[in-house]
Amino acid sequence: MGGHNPGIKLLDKDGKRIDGRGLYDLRPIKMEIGVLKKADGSAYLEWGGNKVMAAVYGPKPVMPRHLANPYKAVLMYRYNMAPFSVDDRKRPGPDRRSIEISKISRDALERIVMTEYFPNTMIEIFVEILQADAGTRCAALTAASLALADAGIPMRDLVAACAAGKIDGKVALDLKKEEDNYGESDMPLAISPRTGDILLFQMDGLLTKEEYLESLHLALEGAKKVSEMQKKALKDKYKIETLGGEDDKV
Amino acid sequence: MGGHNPGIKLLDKDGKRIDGRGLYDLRPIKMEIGVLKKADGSAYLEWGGNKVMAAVYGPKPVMPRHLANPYKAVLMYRYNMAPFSVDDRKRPGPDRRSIEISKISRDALERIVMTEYFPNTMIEIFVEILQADAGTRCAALTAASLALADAGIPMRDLVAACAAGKIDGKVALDLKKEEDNYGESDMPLAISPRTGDILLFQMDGLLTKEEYLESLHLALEGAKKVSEMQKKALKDKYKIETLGGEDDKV
Amino acid sequence: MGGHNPGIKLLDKDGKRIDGRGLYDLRPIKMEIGVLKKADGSAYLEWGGNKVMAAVYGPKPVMPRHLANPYKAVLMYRYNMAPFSVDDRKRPGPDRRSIEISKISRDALERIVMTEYFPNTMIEIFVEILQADAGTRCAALTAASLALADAGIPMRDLVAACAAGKIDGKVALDLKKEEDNYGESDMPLAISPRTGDILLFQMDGLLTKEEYLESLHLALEGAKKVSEMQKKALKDKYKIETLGGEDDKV
Amino acid sequence: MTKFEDEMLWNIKSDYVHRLAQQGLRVDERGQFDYRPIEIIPDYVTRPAGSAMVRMGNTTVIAGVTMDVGTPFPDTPDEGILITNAELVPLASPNFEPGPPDEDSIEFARVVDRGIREGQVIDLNKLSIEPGEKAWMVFIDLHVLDYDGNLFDAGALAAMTALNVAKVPKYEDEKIIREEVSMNMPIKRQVVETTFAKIDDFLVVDPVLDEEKSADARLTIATTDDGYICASQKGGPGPIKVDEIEQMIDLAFEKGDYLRKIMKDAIKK
Amino acid sequence: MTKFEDEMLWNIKSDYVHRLAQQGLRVDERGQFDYRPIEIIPDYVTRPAGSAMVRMGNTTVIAGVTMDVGTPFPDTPDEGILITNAELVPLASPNFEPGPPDEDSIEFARVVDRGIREGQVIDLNKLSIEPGEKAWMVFIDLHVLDYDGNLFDAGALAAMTALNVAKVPKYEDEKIIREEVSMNMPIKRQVVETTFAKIDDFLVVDPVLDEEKSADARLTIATTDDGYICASQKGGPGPIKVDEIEQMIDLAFEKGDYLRKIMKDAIKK
Amino acid sequence: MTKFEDEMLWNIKSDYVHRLAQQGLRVDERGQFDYRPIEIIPDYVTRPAGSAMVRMGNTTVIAGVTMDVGTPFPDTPDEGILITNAELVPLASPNFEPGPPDEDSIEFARVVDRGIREGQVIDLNKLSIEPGEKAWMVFIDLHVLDYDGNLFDAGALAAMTALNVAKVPKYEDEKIIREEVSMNMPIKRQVVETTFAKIDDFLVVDPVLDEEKSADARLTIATTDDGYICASQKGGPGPIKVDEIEQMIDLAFEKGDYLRKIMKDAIKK
Repeated sequence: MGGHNPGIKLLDKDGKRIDGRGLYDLRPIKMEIGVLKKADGSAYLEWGGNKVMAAVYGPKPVMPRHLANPYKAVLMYRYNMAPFSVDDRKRPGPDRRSIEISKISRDALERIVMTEYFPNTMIEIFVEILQADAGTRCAALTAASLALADAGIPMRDLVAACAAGKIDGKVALDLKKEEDNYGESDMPLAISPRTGDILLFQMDGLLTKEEYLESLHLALEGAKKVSEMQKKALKDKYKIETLGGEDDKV
Repeated sequence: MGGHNPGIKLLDKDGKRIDGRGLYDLRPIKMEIGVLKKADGSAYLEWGGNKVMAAVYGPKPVMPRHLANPYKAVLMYRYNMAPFSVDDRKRPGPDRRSIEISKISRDALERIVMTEYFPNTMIEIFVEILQADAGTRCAALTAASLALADAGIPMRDLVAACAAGKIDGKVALDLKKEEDNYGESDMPLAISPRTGDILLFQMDGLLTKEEYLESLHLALEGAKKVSEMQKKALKDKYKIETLGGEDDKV
Repeated sequence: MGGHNPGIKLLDKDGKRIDGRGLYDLRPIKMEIGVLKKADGSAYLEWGGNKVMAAVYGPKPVMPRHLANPYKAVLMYRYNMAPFSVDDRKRPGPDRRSIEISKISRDALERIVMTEYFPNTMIEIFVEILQADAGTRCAALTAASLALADAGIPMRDLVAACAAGKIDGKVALDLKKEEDNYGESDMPLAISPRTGDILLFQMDGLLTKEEYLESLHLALEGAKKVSEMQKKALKDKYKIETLGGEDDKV
Repeated sequence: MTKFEDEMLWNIKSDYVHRLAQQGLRVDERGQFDYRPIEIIPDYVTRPAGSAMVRMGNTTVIAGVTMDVGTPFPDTPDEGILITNAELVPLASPNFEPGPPDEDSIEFARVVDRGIREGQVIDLNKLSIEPGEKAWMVFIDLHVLDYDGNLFDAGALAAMTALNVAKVPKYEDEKIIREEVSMNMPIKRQVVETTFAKIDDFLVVDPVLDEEKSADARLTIATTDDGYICASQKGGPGPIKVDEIEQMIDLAFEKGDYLRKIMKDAIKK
Repeated sequence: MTKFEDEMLWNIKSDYVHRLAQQGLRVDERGQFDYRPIEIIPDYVTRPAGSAMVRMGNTTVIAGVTMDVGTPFPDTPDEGILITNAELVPLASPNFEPGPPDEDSIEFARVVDRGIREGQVIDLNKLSIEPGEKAWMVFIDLHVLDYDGNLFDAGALAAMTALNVAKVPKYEDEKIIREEVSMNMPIKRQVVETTFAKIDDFLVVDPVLDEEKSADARLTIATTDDGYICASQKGGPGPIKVDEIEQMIDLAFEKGDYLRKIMKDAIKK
Repeated sequence: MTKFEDEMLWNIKSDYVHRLAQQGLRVDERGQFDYRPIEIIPDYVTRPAGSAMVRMGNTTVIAGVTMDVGTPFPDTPDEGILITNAELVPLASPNFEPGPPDEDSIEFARVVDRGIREGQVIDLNKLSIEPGEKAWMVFIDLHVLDYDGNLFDAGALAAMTALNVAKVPKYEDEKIIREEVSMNMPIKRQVVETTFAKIDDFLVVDPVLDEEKSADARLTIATTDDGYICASQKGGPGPIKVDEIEQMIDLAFEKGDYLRKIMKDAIKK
């Protein structure tokens, strides 16, 4: 954000973006569920150039114990970038950005996960960004929802996320790295698709009220599309397992 | 300390100091009691160019619990400089100097506070140096005593502090920043005014025995003057509150 | 290791090493037992240019408590280099190398110390490298064994350690600093002398299978010699104390 | 008070806040979209290049702006550097603890930072000294003295006031001469932040601590004096609706102009 | 599961592993000296200069090789610098915890590092840029995604594959141009590591987690493609015998050639 | 011994120390103002530029002086830099714990440092290499091996002895040549510290650990060989009186001369 655009054109004369997408197109998304053996639930997500792995552990005993809540499970969320996920090596360990993202992502899931079913326990969500290409917090939260489902944690809904931004003066969906670096705004958002409730919401950049609302509605539509893909991925996974089960019976 | 005086005169031909004071004069001091809402007790102190805020919390449960003492309250003292309190930004967080000052200040208050009244609890004293102009540890301890009184913590006495130093070869009371930087010694001291007991005492610089004793007596006199101001500030505060109470009755 | 040898000859034309030793000679070793007052057991070791102090505390209550094991004592081992133990000042505190050495040294002692006699306690072993001249982990472990014996901790055997390496193409026992810096391999090893069991074992450098096995057998022989010295040191210490006891009776 | 008593007391308070909200009322009897009384003292401390104390009701924040010289970032070789830091010192609240910044102080610093950075408040090009080699670093340090809710608005206001009164010192012969001024801080835009709390379905501006802790969600919107929104941040576990966001944008501009006027008046004095 | 239940369960598992070992059997019915199925994906992630994912049974490790420019060490002014780091991120195992590297991840990083360093895998002289002033720094970052034992062999294999496919970027006008390649990573030797676990007196290669945790001792031997042993590391509280070491050396060379062949095939594709 | 037993035992010890003090006696039957036997071994370790071991009764401290080259502070461009660090390694006492320096080791380092710094022991101007660019850094590292009270006096004595025997290495072509000596450490003054403990109203010099822990207050006075006091530090919760300070100053000069003589004799040998 902030106009460090050294004369780079992000839209061509036909209004196409640098990877050929139209303004309102998502990047290709691939979801795999149940990919790790040690975690209670897991999901792997490719979203454009992003590669994201999410794992869920729990419900399990709370450590340290004094953090336990007698009314509900404690939710932990850790967003972490691998050192090799970006061009310049990222120093290992949490930085301020990761800590903030972890906080607002945990907030977004807090009332979706039925924590009241598991008092005095904790549910840990770990997301590793293996390759980063803008929009990682949305990809991470989307993958985390699938991992929670895979872990069999009861949820009120399946959280889906997407971002919108502004490039070369136009509002556009789902920015990639170069668009994010040289673009004019970023608005990541996560929703509960059943209700349309907004669970995670941030914006930075310079936007008029009109552009702001256009971004908001565009990101909402994007998140809904992502939600459909999540449902399909879960259904496919479920179908295969069910078929497998039927095979056994035959 | 230590003679890095690049030809700077700290006394003029009439023996006046750079801010016009005589050798044995204190800088102007202003005390306000009960200035913070969240703390159990608080005091704000301006002492020359120093601006200091002290707060007291407690008696409260000890965390972590294994630090609790079944015979008395545990006293905590944290002296902290705000990043903007000095010319070059101070990195946030405790440095070695702050840790040492916190230790000896806590020692100074340890037997003054009637900790035996509050077994298994802790009393926390926090002092923030908002603007520093030499003598901050004395200002901090003086403010802390007022905050303890404001919190209603029973004490054997009201600790008062002051420093003496040596500038251009003469012993002088209550050095300010430039005098401290280019002066030849610093002797901060805190007393229990009722008994004249010395509770905090340090010296650095090069002094003969005679200069040392002269500094000691001068700092003692300074602390006694500070003590008078403390009493007046408490009395004024008390009077106002009492008057307020009477107004209500009328 | 690794061939940064700037034309330095480590063997002269008669096959003698830079300090006059033959290929299979140990450096002079001096052992003192029970040299510290506060520790429950201690030993001081000079091994060539190495000066090493080991202390043992325990069995004592485990802190933090949740680390306690109801079946055996928890063993702690801390290898630490003093800042002045090497030419360039070593920053205080554990580095990655010290942490690794501490881990494998603790492993080496784990089944030698009869930890099963002291459930719910911990035994702490601290070794300070005061002066380093290659082979410090072997010297540390050798000293730690003596300190454990001095503390009266029951052990299945007295662990002894020694290293072998390769200099100027020849396998040699017990390298010193310059040989280690410009040599071609290092193989530290610790044994239980009664059984010949290998308890600690590492190698780095480029060795053929033949050189590797030659190093292994040479280091083993070295450790056995060190073991004899340990026994003698304990016997001398014991004899003196017994004599002292008899003197009292006379 | 034990932790258990503390939680009991807190539940009672939270129930009270929610019951009031259902009747459209607030704990301190304020109007739904009214700020608490605001006091701004520019140049509150004089060691740094600029400073301000802001009191918003019982919330007190000091901002200090310190200038140093450093190496510019490789991708912006001809620009100064902005660094924002916040310390929730334990003096300010029984719930703040000594130690390195936790997630709350990090979020606080980053939300204030984003408003100023994305709003392009400082003309960073004017803070270049030698392109690629040397540039001014602007440190904004937020120090909370008394914490009764809504740190974001109070902190942003303190930071903006401190920037407005800050002076850039002279830099000669590789040395900073703090006693001499080379220029005023180059300010391009006036940015303030407005924070809403949502308690059940009741939206309020400038929540006090009891409201903030009871709230289902929080939304902060940063606005500029030339009609832009330059940052937003939702917090809290509860949801917000699209139409609520639309309503809050309009209010944020209105409240933003109010805050900017107070700040301008305080600086003029 | 409570800590107590966890320990109970673990004791039962360990008994089972030992009972099997006494009959010469393994928990997953593998042959004594067989590796689990190995999958190697070179260039798994594309941001770094080189990368690889290795799956060894259910153990999954990613290695990333990142290039940066720094000052060479004073005693090797004309050589590049190798730095190896490992993170046992909590995603990979219920027993890994967030926080700075513990002794296990430090040992892991150092054992992989030693194989590569002592085996003189990288021609560090070719990574000098300006003697005494500037040289390439090669960061190897090991990221464990799924932990089912034998990190050392999987990590070394991932690191070596990543080095084999890594490209050194261009360096011009004091800047790294990551989009352009100046040369392949200069590789002199192919090093892999082979780890044995000793369960009672039963030696096995490539232990799964249950074997690793039940084992009395562990020995890792790094071999080169030209017949050298370049690193060894014993772990665990139990003893090993001289004749066991002799046996493991021969096996390490045999298994090393097997691993090198798999790696070569994976890279060729 | 549990923490509770430890505290019980400690109360008994403290009572004993106080009862003795009331009769003018000490736990080790020493005279009120006598030091314990002192042994000084200069050059105890030979890696650093200078070193010394000091045994004061059962308290053992090693000081090492290491030389490095760094950038002088901006306000003293033509002076070397003095840095003092202390480690209370857990080997020395059941009450020392591993980890970063705590308030006790920080106070210890700073009190030793102040004596040497304020006493202007080192001629820092002679340690300038290139004004404003390069100067010698003198690191004094205090390592406690056995802790039986009065670290300050033992540590200051070890540091001073190490400085007296320290050599400044050669510095050529931007490199430190540690094998060659350019000069002796430039020493201007001999400073030692004398510590008193006040047990009820009984003042003693050089307290052992049991006295130190039982004492109401502690006062350390650093004196120079040319008749100055250069540092003082009170510790402990109890008060001291003005007349007690006056008495201790005279004793500090007397004891200081005694310590300086022992040090001189030890160095001469």
